[in-house]
Amino acid sequence: MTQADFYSILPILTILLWALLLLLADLWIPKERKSMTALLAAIGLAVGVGLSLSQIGQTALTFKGMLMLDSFAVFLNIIYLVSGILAIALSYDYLKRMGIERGEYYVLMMFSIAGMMLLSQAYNLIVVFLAIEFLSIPLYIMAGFARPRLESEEAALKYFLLGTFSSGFLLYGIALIFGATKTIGLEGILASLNGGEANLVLFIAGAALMLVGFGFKVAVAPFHEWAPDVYQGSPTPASAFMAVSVKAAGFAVLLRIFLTAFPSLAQQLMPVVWGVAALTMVVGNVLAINQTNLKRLLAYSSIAHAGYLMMAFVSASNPNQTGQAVSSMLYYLVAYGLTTFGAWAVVVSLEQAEGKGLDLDDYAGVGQKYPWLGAAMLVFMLSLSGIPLTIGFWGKFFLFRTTVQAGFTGLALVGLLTSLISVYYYLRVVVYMFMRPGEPRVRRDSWLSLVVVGAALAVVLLSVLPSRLLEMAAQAVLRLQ
Amino acid sequence: MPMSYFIGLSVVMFAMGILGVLLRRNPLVVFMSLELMFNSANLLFVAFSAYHQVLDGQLFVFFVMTTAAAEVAVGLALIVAIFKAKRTIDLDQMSSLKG
Amino acid sequence: MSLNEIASLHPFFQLAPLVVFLPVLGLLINLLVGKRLGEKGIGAVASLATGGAFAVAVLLAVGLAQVSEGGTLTLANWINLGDLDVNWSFRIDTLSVLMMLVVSGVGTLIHIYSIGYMHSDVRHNEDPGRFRRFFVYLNLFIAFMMVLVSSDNFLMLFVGWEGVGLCSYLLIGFWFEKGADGIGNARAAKKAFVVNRIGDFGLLIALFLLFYNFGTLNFTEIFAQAPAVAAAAPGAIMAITLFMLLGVTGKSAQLPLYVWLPDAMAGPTPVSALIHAATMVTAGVYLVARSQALYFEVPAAQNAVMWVGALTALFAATIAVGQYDIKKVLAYSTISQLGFMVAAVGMGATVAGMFHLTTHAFFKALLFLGAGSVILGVEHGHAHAHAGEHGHDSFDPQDMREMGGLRKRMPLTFIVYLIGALALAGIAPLAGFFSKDEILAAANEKSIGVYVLLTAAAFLTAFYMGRQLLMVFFGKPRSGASEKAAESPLLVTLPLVILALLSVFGGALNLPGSHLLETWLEHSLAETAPGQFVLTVALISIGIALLGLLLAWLVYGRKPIFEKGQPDPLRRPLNGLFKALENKWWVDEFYHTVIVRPYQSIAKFSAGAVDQGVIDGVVNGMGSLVQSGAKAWRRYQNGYVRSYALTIVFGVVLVITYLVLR
Amino acid sequence: MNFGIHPLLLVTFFPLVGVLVILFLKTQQKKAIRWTALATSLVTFGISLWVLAQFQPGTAGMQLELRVPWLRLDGLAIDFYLGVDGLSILMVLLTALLTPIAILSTWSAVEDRVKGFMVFFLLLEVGMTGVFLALDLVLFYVFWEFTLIPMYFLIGIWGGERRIYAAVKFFLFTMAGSLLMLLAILVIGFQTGTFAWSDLLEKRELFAAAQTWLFLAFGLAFAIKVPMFPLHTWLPDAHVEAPTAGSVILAGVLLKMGAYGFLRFNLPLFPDATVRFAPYMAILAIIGILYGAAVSLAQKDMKKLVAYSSVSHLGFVVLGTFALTTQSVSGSVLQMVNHGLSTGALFLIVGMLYERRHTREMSAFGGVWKVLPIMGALMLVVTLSSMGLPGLNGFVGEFTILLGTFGSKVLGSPWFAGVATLGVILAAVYLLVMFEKVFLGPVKVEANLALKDLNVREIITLVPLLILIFWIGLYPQPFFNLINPSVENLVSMVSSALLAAH
Repeated sequence: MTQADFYSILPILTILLWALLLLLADLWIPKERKSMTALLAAIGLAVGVGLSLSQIGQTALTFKGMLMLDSFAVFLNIIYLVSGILAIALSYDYLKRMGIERGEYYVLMMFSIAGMMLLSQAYNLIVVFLAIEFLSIPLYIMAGFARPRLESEEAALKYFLLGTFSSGFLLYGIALIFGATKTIGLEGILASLNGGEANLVLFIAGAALMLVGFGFKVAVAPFHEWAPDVYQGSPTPASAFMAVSVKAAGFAVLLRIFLTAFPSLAQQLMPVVWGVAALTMVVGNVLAINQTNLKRLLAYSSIAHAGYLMMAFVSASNPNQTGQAVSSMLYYLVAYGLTTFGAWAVVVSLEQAEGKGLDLDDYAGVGQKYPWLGAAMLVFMLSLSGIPLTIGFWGKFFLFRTTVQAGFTGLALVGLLTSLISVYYYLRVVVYMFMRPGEPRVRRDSWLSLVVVGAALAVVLLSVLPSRLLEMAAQAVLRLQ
Repeated sequence: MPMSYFIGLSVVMFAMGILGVLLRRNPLVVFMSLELMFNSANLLFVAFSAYHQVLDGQLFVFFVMTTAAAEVAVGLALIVAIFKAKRTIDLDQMSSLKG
Repeated sequence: MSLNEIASLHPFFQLAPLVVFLPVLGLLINLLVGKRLGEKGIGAVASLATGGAFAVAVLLAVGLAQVSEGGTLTLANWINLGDLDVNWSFRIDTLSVLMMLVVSGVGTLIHIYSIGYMHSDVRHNEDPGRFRRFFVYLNLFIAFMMVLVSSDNFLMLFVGWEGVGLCSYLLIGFWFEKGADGIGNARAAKKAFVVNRIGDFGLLIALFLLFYNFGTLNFTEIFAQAPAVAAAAPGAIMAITLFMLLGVTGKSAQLPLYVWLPDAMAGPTPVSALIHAATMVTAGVYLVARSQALYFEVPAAQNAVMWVGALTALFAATIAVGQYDIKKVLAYSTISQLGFMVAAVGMGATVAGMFHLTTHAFFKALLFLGAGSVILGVEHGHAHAHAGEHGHDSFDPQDMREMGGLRKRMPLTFIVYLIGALALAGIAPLAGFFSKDEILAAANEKSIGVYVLLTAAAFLTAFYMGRQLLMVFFGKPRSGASEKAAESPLLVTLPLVILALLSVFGGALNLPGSHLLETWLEHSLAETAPGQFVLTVALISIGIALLGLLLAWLVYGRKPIFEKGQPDPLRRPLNGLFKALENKWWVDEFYHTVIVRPYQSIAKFSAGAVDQGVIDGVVNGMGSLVQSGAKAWRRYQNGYVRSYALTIVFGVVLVITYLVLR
Repeated sequence: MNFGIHPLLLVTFFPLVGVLVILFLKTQQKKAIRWTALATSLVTFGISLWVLAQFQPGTAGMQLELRVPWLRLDGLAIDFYLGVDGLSILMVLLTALLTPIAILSTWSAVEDRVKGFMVFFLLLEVGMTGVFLALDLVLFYVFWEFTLIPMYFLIGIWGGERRIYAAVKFFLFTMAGSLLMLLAILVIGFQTGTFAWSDLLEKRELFAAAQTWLFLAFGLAFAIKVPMFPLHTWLPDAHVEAPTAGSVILAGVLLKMGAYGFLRFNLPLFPDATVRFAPYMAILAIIGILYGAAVSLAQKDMKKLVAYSSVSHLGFVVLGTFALTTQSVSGSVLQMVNHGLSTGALFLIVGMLYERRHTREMSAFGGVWKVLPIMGALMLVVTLSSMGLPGLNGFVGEFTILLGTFGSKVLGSPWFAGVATLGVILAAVYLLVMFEKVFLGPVKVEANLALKDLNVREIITLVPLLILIFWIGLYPQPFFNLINPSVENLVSMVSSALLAAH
């Protein structure tokens, strides 16, 4: 292992080591002081952010071509780490309230983050597979973390079974690709494809199966059905974490593999992706309109947003637009992540024990009694529906722009029409909060409030000056091609 | 033996795995079916590895086996936990979350 | 022309804007400080304002006598938009000044009359506060009428045209809580406005056509170009004049849009006299006279105008025979007389038309005011006869069947009324004789058919006026109210006397031989046919008038009538025909069934079935479609892991199949 | 005079100052909140007058331009670009005028959650002014969408019984249109590399091929907002449920955004498509005129009646816009103002009646002129203005529109104007019926006898509108002087497309 190798995985290693040490340290932290664990975990993630920041602008192919460190990976790593910190801020009080405060929770989260970071740097299909499993297994456990509750256990089992099922497809796909190209390194695959030595039938079948595997992770239709159940059953902060980080990780690897290694395949796969994107937007948005459980509603919303992100993936198949597509996808991920975390934070602050406080009816009167919380949720809902003066608008703007420029106006149209549907159910939340009388019960917690207010401010302020973030997203792409 | 035999066998195994997942209600059997799917992939890896004369595939199989083991560990733990609470492990009973 | 330029023509001409601004000033004073002035003060301000306008009109006439071409004073650039350039100008020529004189002259008298009339009317109707409002409206009317007649372009004319319509609306609905079912007056007002709007629609289209064919709306420029445009686009001029005719039928109550005028009698009587007899309704006649140059280019349109006028004259006269309401008779008579005027201007006998317009203003105002005096007297009598009784009974002070014998109780009113009636009937040498004769003479020359129609109308006119005189003033009182009726106060009778004098001597304006009016008007009008005096025509006309009066006496004068529910003596001999007359040929009912009802149904249908049903239904339908789709789809999200796995497999199969088959 | 801040920036964003102040006030300090809101909006009105003072009436082009790069990225150039010309100056003034009036009208009508109400109201003003001033398509879209949110809340929180349905319908309808507009904006931006209005004018050849679709996409958004038949059904619902002040602004300003959008974007950017679609748009507009009038007649609720009358009135505006003559387009712009004034006043009066009787059913009234002489007189003036009586503002607009339409070369037939002129008759019918049912006749309902006439505050809310109603009616030329140069420029720009077409 060279120094460059070492340096390229330094953040991952740090997180892993930190998590292991925390697992040990947790044994000595008394049960009523578990906030200590949370804090330590957050610090660890913050250290990870610092280390990742130091990697900005670097490009290195390490471990004999198995890992790639580039600004794309760094950008995503920071997203995972920050979302981890936010998830901890959400979890800390929540776990205590629900009586499921155990130190392993944070450790598992850190493992999962390490897996995601590995995934974003993966440049070899073995690493890809391992990283996916590495990030998934802790999540299966986290989903079932509210253990005595059956819903949580059911969610965990469903997630686990279906996750493994989809891993089977992924694995089979990898095997086929290996068969087609004689290699499992991305560079090798590319070379083999360009050299025309690859068996295309096997290759396309393999790529399709891999697409299914990743599609499951990011919850696009028709591989999405687990998501609402799992998000609803899991502890809420874990759902938030999944909704943001796993989605980001899934898209990261999709981009990485399909754009780096299979660019010549883009044209052939495009119609499939097109269909998947359109179907996802329709399914996610249409199924969301009748939901009354907020967690479920947000789950469907996250499916819908996966559809929008898929749109960028479609656009990327146009070689002239690849760069822009990727940068707009990254931007959208940030916008979506920030907003979603805010929204889930609001859900967390209203949730009561035994799954109470999650219904739309429980939101009646929030706007009147807690105007700031209401305003924040309003901002999040508007941002999710893509209304201007929120970061969500710019996200959609760039996404649709890319789609239009890449020549997929029809898909953009589907996206626009479905986002009209989405307005309906996002507004329904607003209606309940502001236009119906009620006596909502809200949990006050400073960390939670910080996330809510911070996210709301960020969502608005970043929309007034959108350039900086977009530039960062654009730079992150440069090394990808 | 021609390569297609291996592929054919592997596809059949994979399909059996899928059918097992789709048809069985006992999670333990479903686990086994999942293992079958994994192993059909493994078979493919090994076969291709031999066919192409590269070691990558065989190497892959080791990793797959380990991760599969890890997954089973988690899965079994979940089943035990659920059995403790519900006294049944029928998968079709696990449908309170829906809609 | 600017103020200085016009002053250099004649110093009086620069006063022209005052004809509009004096009434406006009057109404503003009354509006702002009227409450403190008291009734006398309000009346004085309003009358002075109108009187002032009359004085200005007289001065303008004096000026015109010296500088007969007149001039145009431009006050402001009203709308200047691309090619459209419209000024607010005052056109001072003999035609407009004649109209000003009639409007403000008769107007002043009616203002004075109203002071007395409204004094008791507001008390009779139990809202003295509305006295001020009445005079505000009246001044507003004078102002708009002045805008109408003084305009030098069609747009400002239209402004005045609709403005007087508004005043008509306000004044018809003056007692907006009265009338049939309490809403009758308001309905009548609305009807007047809407029917007039139909006419205005025609006028608007005419304006548009004028603008696009002439490039301007200015009178002088249009009339100068008329022959050239007529040669280039005869159809256009035809369309313009016919659409204008639609406007005329609205405002001047001609067939088929006359229906609003009888209902307009719901307004207080001075209003009927001023607006619905003497001035506003003649605006249509003025319009045709003014646009003479256009009509001369298209004889067919002229014929149309003429026939409309002649038919209206006869048609309305027939209805007047069957009415019992003292004002309704006069209303139909007005329609009929307007028909005479319209026919006259249609024939090209513009001077005759304007002549009749002027004399008609005198005697019809006189008749209405006289009728008002009668009504006041009867109301007074009713109040006395039923003193101490409470509650509203269904007594109608305008029903002629409840009158009779008023000759003795209201002698002055009787005399002036008689003069007015005879003038209307066309008995020489009263004013009406000369003007009507001139029209008949022209008709005789132009078209025998029209002549016959008009003569028949003249006969009926004499007949129904005779009928009215006999029913109101002769015989025995038929109710307590008419028994106790009393003469009206001086403020009411004084204007009557003046108008009576005018009705007697008004004929002098254009006596055969002197042709004063004709020489006056020839400066404004493109062509004036020299007035005719045909002795045979005159004799026939007098003869027919006398015959009509005689017949009336035969039917209504010899024995007491209308005793206790007895029907009209004509009922039996005419049978169904009289029923038709009584019911005004069922025209209102016809319009109601053919236009009003269907439109209401369309409105209901559009609002209900179309708007809420189809259009909103589609919108909401799309919403519920998505909703129900969502509901159905949710069932596939059934919570079973195996089913989820199946969906995944399904997706895989789909993807693979697509890729393989592609 | 110069405050160191660009006047357009100031006029757009000044209400935010009020929002900030209000946010620091306590919920219970209703009076202070109201006064702050009123003062802010009045100052904004003052600023708008200051803008007017700096405006050069004779110039056709954009004035007082402010253009700052907002977002620059590979091939993407979004500007913060404001400017004013003859098409927008009156709209800005109208917005700035109606806002304080509407706020004043809420003095006693809104007692609940005053703070939120005023915050939303001032935010709404920012959005509306921004829409009229924005010259960058993206910025325009941002403001355009932003206006939705406060209005949505105004209807949804302070509205009537079915307010939620109405608010959501309003939001979704408008969103449906504007999403397509967003798509069109993206296409334009892609093909030209800019979103700035003035640059697009020069580069419009670049997207000329896609004109049809772009026109339709923009047109749909604007047609929904106007609203044109058959996309109007959100309007009656929104109006009926909205609080009075909301209705005033909705009818007075928000609807104009659609008509303004046509003028600002559809006509100059897609001239060929405009010429091609003009007859169809005109037909829809005419259907709207007649249909709106007919449906108005059948209404029982006063607000609904006035709402449908807006469909009819705005039909004239759209008709004039697509007749593409100097007179008709200038008339349309003026008619937008007129409609804002007269319909705004109508809604105010209906609101005042509602405050007194808590019903808007016409059958609950009748004869109230006798009880409320001042209100009756003012209502009469406003009604007449609305039906286009000469001497009042409505006539000037309708006449110029119809006159211009009659000779329109683009439409090519006088039938359009001829049929549309029928609307003048129908307007008289439904408005007079309303006036009759509410104000005329005898007082039939006991409760109406005790009604109190307008108080000073209510008169003050109406007087500015009445002054303008008379002013425009009696002497419209100053207004046309503001509008006309820009309109002539616009018309000649589009007519060159017409010439090319033949």
